[in-house]
Amino acid sequence: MSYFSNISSAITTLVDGMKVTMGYFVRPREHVTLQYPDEVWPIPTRNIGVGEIESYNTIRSKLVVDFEDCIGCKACERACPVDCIHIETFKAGPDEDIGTTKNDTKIKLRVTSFIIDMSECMFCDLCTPPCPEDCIRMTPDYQFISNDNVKLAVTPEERWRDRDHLIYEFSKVSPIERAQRQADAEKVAAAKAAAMEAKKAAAEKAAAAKAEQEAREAEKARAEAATATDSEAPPSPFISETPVDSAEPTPINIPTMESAPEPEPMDRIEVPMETIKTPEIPEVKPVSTETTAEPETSSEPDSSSEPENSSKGETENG
Amino acid sequence: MTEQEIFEDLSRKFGDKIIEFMEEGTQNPTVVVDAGTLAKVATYLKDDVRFQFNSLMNLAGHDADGETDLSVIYHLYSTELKHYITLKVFTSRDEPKVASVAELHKTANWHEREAFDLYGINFEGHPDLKRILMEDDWEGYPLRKDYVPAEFYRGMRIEKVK
Amino acid sequence: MIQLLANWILSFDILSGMGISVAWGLSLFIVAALIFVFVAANAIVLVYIERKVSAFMQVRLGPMRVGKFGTLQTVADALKLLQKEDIIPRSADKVLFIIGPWVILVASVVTFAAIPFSDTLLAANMNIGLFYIVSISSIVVLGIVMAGWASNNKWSLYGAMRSAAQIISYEIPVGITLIAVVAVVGSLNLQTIIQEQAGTGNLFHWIPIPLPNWFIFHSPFLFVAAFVYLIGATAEINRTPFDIPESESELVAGFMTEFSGLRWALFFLSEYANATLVAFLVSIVFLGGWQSPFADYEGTQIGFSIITLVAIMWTLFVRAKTGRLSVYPLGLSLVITIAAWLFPGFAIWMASPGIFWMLMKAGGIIFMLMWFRWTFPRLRVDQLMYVSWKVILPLSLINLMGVAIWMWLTGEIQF
Amino acid sequence: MGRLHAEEMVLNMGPQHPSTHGVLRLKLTTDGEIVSHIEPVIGYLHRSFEKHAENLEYQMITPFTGRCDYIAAMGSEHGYAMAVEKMMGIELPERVEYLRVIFAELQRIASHLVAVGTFGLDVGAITPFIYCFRERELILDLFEMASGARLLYNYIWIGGLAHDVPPGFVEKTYEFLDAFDEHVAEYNQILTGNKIFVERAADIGVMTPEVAINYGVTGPSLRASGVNIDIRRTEPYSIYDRFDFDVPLGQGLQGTIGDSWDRYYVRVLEMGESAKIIRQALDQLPVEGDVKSAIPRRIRPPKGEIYFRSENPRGELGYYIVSNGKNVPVRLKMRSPAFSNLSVINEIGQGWMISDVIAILGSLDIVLGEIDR
Repeated sequence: MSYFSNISSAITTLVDGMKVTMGYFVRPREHVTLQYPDEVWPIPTRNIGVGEIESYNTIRSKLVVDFEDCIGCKACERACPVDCIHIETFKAGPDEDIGTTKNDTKIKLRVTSFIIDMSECMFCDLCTPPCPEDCIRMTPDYQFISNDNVKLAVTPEERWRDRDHLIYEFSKVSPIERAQRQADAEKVAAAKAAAMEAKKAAAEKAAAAKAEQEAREAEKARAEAATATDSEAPPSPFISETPVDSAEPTPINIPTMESAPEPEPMDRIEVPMETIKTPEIPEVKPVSTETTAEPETSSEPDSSSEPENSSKGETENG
Repeated sequence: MTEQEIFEDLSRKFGDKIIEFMEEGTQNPTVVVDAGTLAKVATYLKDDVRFQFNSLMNLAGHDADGETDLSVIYHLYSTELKHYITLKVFTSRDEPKVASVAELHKTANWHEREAFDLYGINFEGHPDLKRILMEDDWEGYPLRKDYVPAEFYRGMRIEKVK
Repeated sequence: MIQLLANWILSFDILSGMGISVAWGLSLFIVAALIFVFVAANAIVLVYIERKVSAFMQVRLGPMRVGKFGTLQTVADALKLLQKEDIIPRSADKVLFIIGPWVILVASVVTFAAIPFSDTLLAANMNIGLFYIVSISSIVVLGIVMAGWASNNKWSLYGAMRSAAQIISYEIPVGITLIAVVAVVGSLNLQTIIQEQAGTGNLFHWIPIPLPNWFIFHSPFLFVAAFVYLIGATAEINRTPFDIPESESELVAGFMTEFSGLRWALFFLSEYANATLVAFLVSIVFLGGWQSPFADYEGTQIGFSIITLVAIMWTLFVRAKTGRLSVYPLGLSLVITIAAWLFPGFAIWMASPGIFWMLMKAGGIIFMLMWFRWTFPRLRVDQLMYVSWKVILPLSLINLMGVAIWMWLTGEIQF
Repeated sequence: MGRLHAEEMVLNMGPQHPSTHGVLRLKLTTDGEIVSHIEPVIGYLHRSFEKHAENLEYQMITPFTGRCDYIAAMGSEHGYAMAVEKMMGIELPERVEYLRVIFAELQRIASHLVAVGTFGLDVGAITPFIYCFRERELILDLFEMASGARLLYNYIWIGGLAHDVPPGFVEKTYEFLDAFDEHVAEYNQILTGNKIFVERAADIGVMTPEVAINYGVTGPSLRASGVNIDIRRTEPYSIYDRFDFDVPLGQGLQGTIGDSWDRYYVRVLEMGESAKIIRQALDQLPVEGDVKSAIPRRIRPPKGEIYFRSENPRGELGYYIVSNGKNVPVRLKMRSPAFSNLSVINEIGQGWMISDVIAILGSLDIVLGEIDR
């Protein structure tokens, strides 16, 4: 008997199912397909209560910075869980006026490089709330389409070629000025080191190391006081490269900067690798705030990283 | 049954193999058990009609600082009596050995493999103790605090952990 | 048709010198080429239709990019497939791997030789047409087993084995169901079977509803037999819900797993050729083939009026209830009805037999197959066997006996 | 003549296979169509979440939790946030609690829709899958409206929410719920009652309550075996004690209690219960309240440890967190439900056919992201 009830239930339930599909078949098209380039998804509006910026009420997509308002506090860099923001700042000279933000905050640091690597960004939106100037934000631009003929990575040297168009440099500082500031910072650092050496030689004591340590710490504290605009900010690991204004401040060579060519627009600026490379970090901070701008991940594969890469390639092949 | 009562009962039964009762600094009151006795304790807790801890919710390896002993934490739950107990065992870093409860709680099979995989803790009596998440020929135990990843794995460069 | 073509070729002065055998061979070749072109074009059209049907059933749009409404999509796909690299796995059995798809394709294309598209349009008017089709189409399983075995892939082997078991199991009920029809006609000639179904008669002989004299309305047994045949044939051509040999979610792609490019396209071609064959066979055997459903032009007018009335009522009813029914089918039937009333010539054309009706009926059956495919889950292999041996086979045997008794009751045969 | 001997064949299902729901590999030992042993091989999607978590500050871990169970990111975030909040003793504003429950339950519906749809897909029914995804898109629209993201939200933060919901959210949710019930009836019509589907799912892979508990199976798969354990009910966290909802249990309507069909149907019923909870939460949702007011400035849980479990769509999602008082956890273990749920596959899948193993796997509703972490 269950044999026949099975057959009858099979027929009825199957017909039931066929009714549903036929219902959809003859229904006026309430389709769900989106003809993407012709139609686009209506971007939902949402007000998250940050500032008056109209474009903010959007979905979370491409991360941009209003660079004019950036004070170089690196709060976003520290907040980023995947380290996709790389900022390089130099302390402005005493008579240098970089300008003010829209909130009338005086900018004290010259941001020579502000790189957002959208190929690493995971769109978590954790970097935007800490920004004291509301200048880093996520825009609704979700189409990361490059019109350039993007080459695919075929060799280790070209490993990062294919995502070049996803690395955005926001700083409009010209490479010449950047190199200049780098050189100045190095000069200061060298002078400092020389002073240290001299000091050390003068001291000629076993406690020399201790003294150096103390000096370093003192510098760091001072630098921190100067750089830290956010009271919450832990000391930045970039202190060592910041020109420390101790007894003899080295003014930035402004004339050189003026004679520099017009800064390029917001495209990638071809910068020699040496300038982007971060000096060694003096001490290890809580790991999350570690922001080593890894040359091979964050920047173009140029001459300086080539030997390393090629050797790597050999190792891989071998 | 409260955790305190369970601890007292266990102490009566197993004597000094039950090392201590931790209530401070944890949201789940924990009984620290000797590593060798753990399987017996777990069996007792499961079979005794007053406890009936038939469900092992979680099994986690733990390395506090990279120097002191490794530990394994067992979160037990009774689906019948709806009460909890947390067991903890310590085992030496150089030769981590804990008795397996994989036969008792089948779910522990994979969890112990995971703890072995990530902490290198040997679960004695485990039917099939091998790596589960990492590759079979991976070197080192990644979740140990003193773990330093190798430079290469089969010719592939290992990205440094941030 | 080959004879006609040969005579036609010889009727030209220039060609008349070639002799009857050469003309015969030439026309044979032309007909074969025509059938192959039909099969290939048919596959391309059907794939497009299937994609659209499935899309509409799944609240999607389907292909929309290539050509207007994506009409050229399948052409583009076919071109892409032809260009693809021809991969033969290193450890495959090369000979069988190459032969397999062709065996399947040939077996499914050759059957079309016996299909009468209209009263004149058929390649070979065989007196054993039905038998020929059934026997040739079962060669397909040989190709499938070849392909599955040659791939040297466990999934392919599973697919081939399942397919062999399935096709052989379903041959039996399908054959017996067809015998029931043959018992009514007394001939295996497909043209004879179709001609038997001309005219109008009562539903099931006694119920006074005027319907065409098709075998599906011949008796309750043949009515059931039509569905039994449809189910069995669905299984025989490996379509959902009986697509276990290539069941995508289980066996990756079954016996087709290792095939790519042109060889894979051959499988695809033969799959749709088989579906079309089944549709033709159902319409020939049960739905009167190229016969028109309407007896004369008045019949056309009245028939379409009734259909339109029903469509209007149904559409109004459903729209009132849910507000979700397209009005396009209603509009189409309305237009045809008005045309049938206004232009008697149109009505007469509708009432006359021809290839149009054959294709319409086959199209309806193919739509049915698509409808099945996009609604049902897949059976398990043992359940498939259960359906075959325990449900379909007894049913087809009962049908065979029932038809015999029915014919005795209605006086079609006397002892 | 050598003797013709038969032997068992080892079949590698995966890591690339249409029905393993990701990069799972099953080593099937088969005797013809019958599977005599199943050995799951996992780890292909291992992204060292736990190692990452030991190096990230607490608030930075939230987006990673969502990436573990990417089908139900809100659930993972909710569980993690609650665990840290419990460690820190944070009291949440009412509005936050209600919104969290709404989002968690919406996520449960979305996740079950995927489960139901893909289960249909596994047994060969393609169309219901598309219908389910159509529904899910509507839920994702709601999520996008609130958080700005469709899949990985980072919306439930420790101590609150990333943003308040935009105006119109409540109305849109009601709209969705009204349409939803009708669509569930449609799924039942096309799939649940379908004879072929019932034949494929009922009586297949029966999991007894003892086996389920012993293997640590949780969530709908456990409840399908008739064990009435739903952490929302047995141990109400957040504000689940304020809502009136049923815990659907497997009843063996088409076969045995604890078969694949039950596991499927419990999910279908649970969607309705979740809709019920959302309705109640929306009715009671406080209008006023700052969703960010309780977010701590520094997230440094006191020294100690916690095991906190919550009811994810797939089952019991536990977080074992050890803190030493700093802003980075010492240890964070995610007890992912699908990890334990998958481990039972050999026990219940042995002796069935290959097709059934796929059905059983589909009925367990695994997400490889959280199995491998």
